[in-house]
Amino acid sequence: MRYIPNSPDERQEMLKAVGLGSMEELFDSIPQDALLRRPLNTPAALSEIELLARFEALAAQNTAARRPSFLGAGAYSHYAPTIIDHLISRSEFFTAYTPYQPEVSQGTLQAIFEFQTMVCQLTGLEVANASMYDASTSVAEAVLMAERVTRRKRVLVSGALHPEFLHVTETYVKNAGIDLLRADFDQKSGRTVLEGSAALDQTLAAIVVQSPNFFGCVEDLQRLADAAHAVGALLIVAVAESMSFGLLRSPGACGADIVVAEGQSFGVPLSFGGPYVGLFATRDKYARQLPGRLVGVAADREGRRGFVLTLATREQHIRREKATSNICTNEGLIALAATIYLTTMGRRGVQETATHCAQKAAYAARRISELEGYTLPFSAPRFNEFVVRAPVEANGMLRRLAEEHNITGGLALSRYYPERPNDFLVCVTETNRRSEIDALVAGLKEV
Amino acid sequence: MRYIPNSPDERQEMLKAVGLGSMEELFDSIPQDALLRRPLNTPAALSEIELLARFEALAAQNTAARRPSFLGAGAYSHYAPTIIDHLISRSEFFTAYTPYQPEVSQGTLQAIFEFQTMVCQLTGLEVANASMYDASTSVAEAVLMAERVTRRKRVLVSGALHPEFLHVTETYVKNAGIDLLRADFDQKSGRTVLEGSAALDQTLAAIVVQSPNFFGCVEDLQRLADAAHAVGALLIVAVAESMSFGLLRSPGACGADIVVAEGQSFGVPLSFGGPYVGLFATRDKYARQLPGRLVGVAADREGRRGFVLTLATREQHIRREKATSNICTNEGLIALAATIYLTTMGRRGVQETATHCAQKAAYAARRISELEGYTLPFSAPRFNEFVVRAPVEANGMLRRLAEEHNITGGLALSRYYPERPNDFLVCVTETNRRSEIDALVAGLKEV
Amino acid sequence: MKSTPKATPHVTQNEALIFERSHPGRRGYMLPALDVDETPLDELLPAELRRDDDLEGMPELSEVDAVRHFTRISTWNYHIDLGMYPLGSCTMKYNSRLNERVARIPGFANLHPLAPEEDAQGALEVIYELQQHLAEITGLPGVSLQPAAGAHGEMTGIMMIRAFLDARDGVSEGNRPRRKVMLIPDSAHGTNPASANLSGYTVKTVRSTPEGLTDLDALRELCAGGDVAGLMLTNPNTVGIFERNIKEICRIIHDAGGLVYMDGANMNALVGIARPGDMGVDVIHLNLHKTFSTPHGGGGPGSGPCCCTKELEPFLPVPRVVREGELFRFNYDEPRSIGRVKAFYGNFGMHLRALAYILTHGHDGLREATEAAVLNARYIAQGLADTFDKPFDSPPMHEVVFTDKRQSRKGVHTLDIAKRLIDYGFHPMTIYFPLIVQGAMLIEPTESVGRQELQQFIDAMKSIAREALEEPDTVLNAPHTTRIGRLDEAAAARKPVLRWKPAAEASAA
Amino acid sequence: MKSTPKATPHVTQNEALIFERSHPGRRGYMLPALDVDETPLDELLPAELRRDDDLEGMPELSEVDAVRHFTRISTWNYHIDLGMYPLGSCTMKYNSRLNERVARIPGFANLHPLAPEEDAQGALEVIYELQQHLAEITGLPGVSLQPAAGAHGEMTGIMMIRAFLDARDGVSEGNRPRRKVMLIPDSAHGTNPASANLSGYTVKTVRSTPEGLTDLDALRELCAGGDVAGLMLTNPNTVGIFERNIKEICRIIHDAGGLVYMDGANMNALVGIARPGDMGVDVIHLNLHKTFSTPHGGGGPGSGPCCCTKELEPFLPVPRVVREGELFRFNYDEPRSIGRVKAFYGNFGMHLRALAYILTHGHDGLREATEAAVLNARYIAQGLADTFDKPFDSPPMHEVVFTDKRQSRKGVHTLDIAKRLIDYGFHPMTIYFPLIVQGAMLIEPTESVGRQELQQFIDAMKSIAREALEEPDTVLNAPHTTRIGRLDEAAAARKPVLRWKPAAEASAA
Ligand SMILES: Cc1ncc(COP(=O)(O)O)c(C=O)c1O
Ligand SMILES: Cc1ncc(COP(=O)(O)O)c(C=O)c1O
Repeated sequence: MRYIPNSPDERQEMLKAVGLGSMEELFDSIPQDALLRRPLNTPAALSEIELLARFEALAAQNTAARRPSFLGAGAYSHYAPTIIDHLISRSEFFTAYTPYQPEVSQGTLQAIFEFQTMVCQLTGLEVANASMYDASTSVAEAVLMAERVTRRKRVLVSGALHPEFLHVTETYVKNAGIDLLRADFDQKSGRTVLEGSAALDQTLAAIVVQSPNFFGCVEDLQRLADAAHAVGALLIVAVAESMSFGLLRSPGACGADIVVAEGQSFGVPLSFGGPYVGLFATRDKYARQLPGRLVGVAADREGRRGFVLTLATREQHIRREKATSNICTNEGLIALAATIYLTTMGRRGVQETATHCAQKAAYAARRISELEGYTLPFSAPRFNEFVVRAPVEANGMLRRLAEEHNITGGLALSRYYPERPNDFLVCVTETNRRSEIDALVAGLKEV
Repeated sequence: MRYIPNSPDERQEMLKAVGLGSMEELFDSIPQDALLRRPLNTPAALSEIELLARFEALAAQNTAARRPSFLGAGAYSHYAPTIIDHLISRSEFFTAYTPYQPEVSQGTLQAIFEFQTMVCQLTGLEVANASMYDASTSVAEAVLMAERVTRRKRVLVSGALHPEFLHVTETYVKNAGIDLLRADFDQKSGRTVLEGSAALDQTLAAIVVQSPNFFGCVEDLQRLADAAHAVGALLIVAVAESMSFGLLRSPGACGADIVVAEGQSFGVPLSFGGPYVGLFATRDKYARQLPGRLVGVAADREGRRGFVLTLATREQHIRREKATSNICTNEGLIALAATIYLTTMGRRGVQETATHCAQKAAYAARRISELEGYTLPFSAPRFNEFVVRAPVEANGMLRRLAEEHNITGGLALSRYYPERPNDFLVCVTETNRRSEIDALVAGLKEV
Repeated sequence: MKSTPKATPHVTQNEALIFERSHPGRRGYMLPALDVDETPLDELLPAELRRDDDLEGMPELSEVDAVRHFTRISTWNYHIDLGMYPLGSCTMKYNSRLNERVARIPGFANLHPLAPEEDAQGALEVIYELQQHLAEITGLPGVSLQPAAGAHGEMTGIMMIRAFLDARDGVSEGNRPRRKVMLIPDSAHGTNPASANLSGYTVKTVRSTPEGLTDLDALRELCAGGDVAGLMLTNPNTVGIFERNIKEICRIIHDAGGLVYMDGANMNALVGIARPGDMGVDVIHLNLHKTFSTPHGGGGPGSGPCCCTKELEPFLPVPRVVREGELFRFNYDEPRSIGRVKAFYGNFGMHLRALAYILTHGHDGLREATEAAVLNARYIAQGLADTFDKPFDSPPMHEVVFTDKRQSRKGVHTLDIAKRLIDYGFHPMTIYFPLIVQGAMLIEPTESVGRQELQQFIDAMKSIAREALEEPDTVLNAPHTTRIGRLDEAAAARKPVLRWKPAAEASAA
Repeated sequence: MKSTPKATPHVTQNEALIFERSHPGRRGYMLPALDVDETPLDELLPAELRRDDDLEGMPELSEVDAVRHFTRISTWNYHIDLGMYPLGSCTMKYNSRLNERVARIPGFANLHPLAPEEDAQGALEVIYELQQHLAEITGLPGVSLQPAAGAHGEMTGIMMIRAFLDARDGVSEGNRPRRKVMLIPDSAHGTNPASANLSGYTVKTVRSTPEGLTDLDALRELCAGGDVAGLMLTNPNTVGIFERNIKEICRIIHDAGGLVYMDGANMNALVGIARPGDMGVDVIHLNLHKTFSTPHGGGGPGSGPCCCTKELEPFLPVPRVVREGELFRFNYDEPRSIGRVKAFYGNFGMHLRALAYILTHGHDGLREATEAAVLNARYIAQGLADTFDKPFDSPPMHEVVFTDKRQSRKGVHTLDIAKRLIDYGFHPMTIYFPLIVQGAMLIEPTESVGRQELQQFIDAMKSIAREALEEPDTVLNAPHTTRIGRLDEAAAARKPVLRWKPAAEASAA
């Protein structure tokens, strides 16, 4: 096998050196009746030429990857500057382990410290961790954290939270004795409504809301924060489309206590759903309740600045079952990609990109709403996603759009909301050229 | 401009710091009437998104790049292990300059030293330089070198030398007072014939022959070497398809005095003809007549081994017009790619690949020769290229093959030999699957 | 300050934070001109919903600044391509470039997770095929690729056990499990108890024998209570020894009504040799980022698939990828499933790499890699046996644990030895894990190291042992060859600085 | 041997030659199984034509070995991404990753040079468009992209001059040129005389004035002989000063019946500001690997296009890329062409990168880069003026020359200063070039360096000047921070070892 340095002969010599007569003897401690006495039934080895041909053929079947697309809903097609992939492909970064040995891991550590800082800047909060698996698991961890902070067991979740974030949270908290209560969304505005919710009382640990929410509507976070704080609960804000940080008032500035977000928007390929990266930030006073890793400043004996993993006493390898979370391996390289994205685009580029997204989405929304039979059911301000109500069943309509016009027009909401057969969610980013939007509009008119 | 670090404001401050009032003043030493007083008439700046779209669109027009192909004739489609591009893309290698400062260039220097060694091993010669532009210019430089070594002015060139190598050599020597004489090739065997050549006398500097020659025929180098040496001339052997080194007796072992070769076969992309890399080797006794750079072993004060550019007194920056060549920038990174190729494939892989090429070519030749109306005009042993004589005019036939069967079937020899309208050159490598060869055969039958 | 020959203002060795490098007005990006009719900003979004801090503090830099910054700091990392990275339990094997290339094929990289199934058949086939191979390798037919890392897989697996037991036994009041106890050996990785806790289990510790194995008597005793939901076992365990009583262990747990979870972090010692499913294990997670060489990326991404018995299969997370004739599709209709553990379908980019690993190795190569890894560990075990204290006699599998017992008499501890190893050009081994071994040095060479470098490692360790005797200060003050020396981690934790702040703010704080 | 804190057996700092790392039986490749009927070897090729040395000595290694080897040695290089690389004349500017990506698009990378023209239209358009832009930038309408580097472009240009003059004036007996003399300033790069020589010209040197400019009187005198074929001029010249008499110079040469060749290595000081064609230059080469940032690759590949006047255009190498309506094609039918200078069409991969550079910058950006480059050089010139001897008063363009005059009094020379700069994290400047300046230090920052790093460079140089006074040994023994110290180049040249040999052979030799 070409990845194994020692040749068969060398291995024989080494076997002899350790006093063994055969490879089988290496496994003498495994009871005979536990050994697999046949070759694995997996394919024979492929050469590079064959392997690439195989995967190219598989990739070619992913026809959706080659079409103009207006899919969002938690995964966004943004432009990634070329240098990101070049830099994360430096083996110094991608083949290193978690930086347990700071003297030989300063590159990773400094980059994570920069990542933590940028997450604070974007979210408007004070402290951020060194990454979570993704937004969905971050929401779940935020709920668990709210329970640790408040020692309360009831959590009110917006009905306009991404359905998959909700499902994941349900799984996580099922056995933790936490009750998830549902807050409705307003059928006109598309925003979460708390008014009259029986859940708003002193036993509430947190309110969880997404903004822009699953329907693309920007929530009134200030009002939600006030409502939460009024009963001593935390406000957890989830952000699926992190590019919105470039234009929208930060959740921290609106009073959020925990902000979680999906970092995929920042230069990370769609890659059929992962790997992405969860951003997780909170207020300083809750720092010791954070799940996951933290990098902090340290000094060596000569006073030189360096960075280390710190506050490890929260973590599983020290606190074991009492840890703030079980997370160990997180999404380091993706966090690095996001850090490079945010560096390259920078203060101006993130804002400009966000504005382009919003402008293009506004244009698309306007053009679609002018079409006979199409309406936009929700009135709240939006960033770059919006729901469209078609005159026909959306699923079949989108299929025809794909087949006849070679456009993926959006996501039929019936996937998650069977009661909304004609609605679909459209997302527009800076990568959608006007000609694509116009083609979408023309296609919608025809199908 | 996003590649320029200093912001416009910083530049203004710097201008002030150096005592200037405007950018224009930087160019005060240029006479007014020599200044360009308008913007350049080149396009406005493109963003990454736009630039990539532009080049992708251009690339899409290169339809030949997406077809199974049997083109060779100086550029070969071999498999390049993935690690090559990864390693040469390390900025440590590709953004470094010529290693003038050895203390901070040992990576480049050691790799070139390894390259020189491998070129010696492949060619069977004693010393090799640190790369030439390509094979064609290497042939020309070899002829100039033969003149320096022998102080003779007449050179006999095989008629089966790659025509473009010949044209380049003609250009180079035109003003150097060297006469190029032509040796015919045998119409039956396809090999170079010297018998009866009036040129073979004591005024001859060198014989230049290619093997496998332009028609794919393996030359009898030993005989040619004897003939050259008998009159005190050098034998210069050019190798266009370096993969043949893996199977054919080395030119050095056959008596060649200078071997030049095209290194493109060793993991270098076709890239429409360049950059490639010229290999250039000779006997120790001629080392000081070599054109180009040489890397040698050196030691520091503590006796540690290092590598340096050496024998620089041959070179233009010291010897100026008396230098062995004017070459300065060569093909360092491509030489590195070849070195990594030869390391990864290694002793066994180069031989195995060469054998696969020869076997597949033999299969293709046999299958084609069995076709009604197709013949193989040359009888000499071959490596992986061979001439086919079609029953019809080759150019039009190949065009139809491309359009109707989506195969580039080879090179019509009429491009260089108008007197051979029906002949075309077919090249087969390890990357041509049997199914492609069979499709070629089927296509030839039909068109 | 006295100028030393080693110039301290070395620019590439003192790269500042990206924020400190920022200058207003620099830019590293360009967008295409906006090609739609512009909506006035206030119409787009009311001012009170818009950011008003202008993202102050975010970097402003040119592309060149960015490239130099990250390139420079990258050179301060050790990495697999540089040399041996013998972190025990972490399985730092070669990360193939071919796999990286596969993951970047546009047809995968540009594929949206919510694309219609019929337009993403290639991706679904990748998931399906990888599931098949992992089932064959583990001997456990039910597979989900959804978990994002090992700990996530553990959580998933334990939730499945919980769901299974709840379904079988019912639940106590307040959704408490009938069987409250999850048994975990004292040698286990910290993620194990943390994951068990997430499912509402109480952790009880199983002690190890002096041989380094699970104590069967202790196990039986703990099981006698009748409230055991299961056991989380690592095998080979975290000291690198195969639990040779594995079948008996499984029997004890099963007889007590519990299920056996295996932490598959060390599966690289077994691939092609033995299968957990054949030993009685009910559910396992694999670390694709260990056994199947997907890169660690300085702390992720990982991927932690769960494999389980037929019996547990209905409890796997949804959606599951199934095959119907020639078509692949997602199946959400699994009423007993624990639900989703992650949006979409897991870290698909890692699935691609792991599948490429399996196909590149072939069945022979997979076994060959296991053999080579174990042989390498054995070679080190033997090479260092005379020099360092080896707490367990049994020959190790893929990793071997030593201690600092002999060296600590001279005041040189595991930490010092690890730091000194850096000066010899090696990444340190895992230290102080597992917790049951005092001063543990857990060494896992993997199959990706040749004999010569193994020998250099052994020689380096011996040389350090000699230094510990003859010139302990050299070891105690190591490393000497890095940009910075040992950092004061205690001080860092006492007064944590977890983010950069502008100079003014920072000094005010 | 005494063990020093800095462990000498550091494995990544002592990587052996690849041949020394080789072990029989290791392999780093796999080919697909041969899928055709095998021909017996002897039928394929008679034994006497086959290799019989089994390629002995060639490496046998695994893929991991190869990756580690080249990764390790790579870390011993300085490179642009690490920091400032102020090699004068070499124009080490940022090499955009975007351009690398463009060059790797499969439709370009997999395109065979002999593909039918109609199936390679995209590539032809790239060549055509780049020709157009280079013509506009230089003000010289005839362009060939065939030359592979600067020196190759020089040779091409001089051959064109020769062909033009031969056509105009006829040739002397034995194909000798009627006009024998090529004038070259004493400050010129060594490639200039070497290239002139290749065309059969005799080189006569034009001396420079104390101001650093071409001496017009000397020029007139040399021209008076009547045998001048032309002048090869670098402008800005190699001391970084614009030849402000350029028009007069061209007039003198033209009046004498000769042509003016411009070495365009320093064209990065003029792009968007002034055009050689507007000054009277007849033919120029450009270094795409300098002015247009195609990477140097540790010594190439480069690309050295030739641009010329309408008059000289018929003499350009064939084939030329021309446009006919919507189609691009190669034109071979240029009877007065000097012929081919390279197989195929030049270093096409570099053409792609250069075109990407031009399109990414846009016309504004091209000018901006020129301004920024000149400003940076001016900033250094000013910053170091008090510390180092500056032999010419004129404000420099894109690069500035200093000398070691002041430091050499203390025994510290240019070489020492250059080596010491390494310890400060910078690549040394170009040293001892041009030859006319004793102890020359030619500094070219390019536009790719920010103010802060420029200042650090200035500070480092000042610090070294201080060290030269106060602790000269520190400078004389520099560098102190590299793997190896200064190498004995004289000894290396006396007994050259130019290839590795197996130990047995090497010791026998
Ligand atoms: C034995 C063991 N179990 C579990 C884990 C956790 O895996 P992950 O880091 O992928 O969450 C690790 C990894 O460090 C481990 O070594
Ligand atoms: C002034 C000058 N002329 C000519 C050249 C030669 O160019 P190349 O190295 O591309 O052949 C150089 C490059 O070193 C140069 O600096």
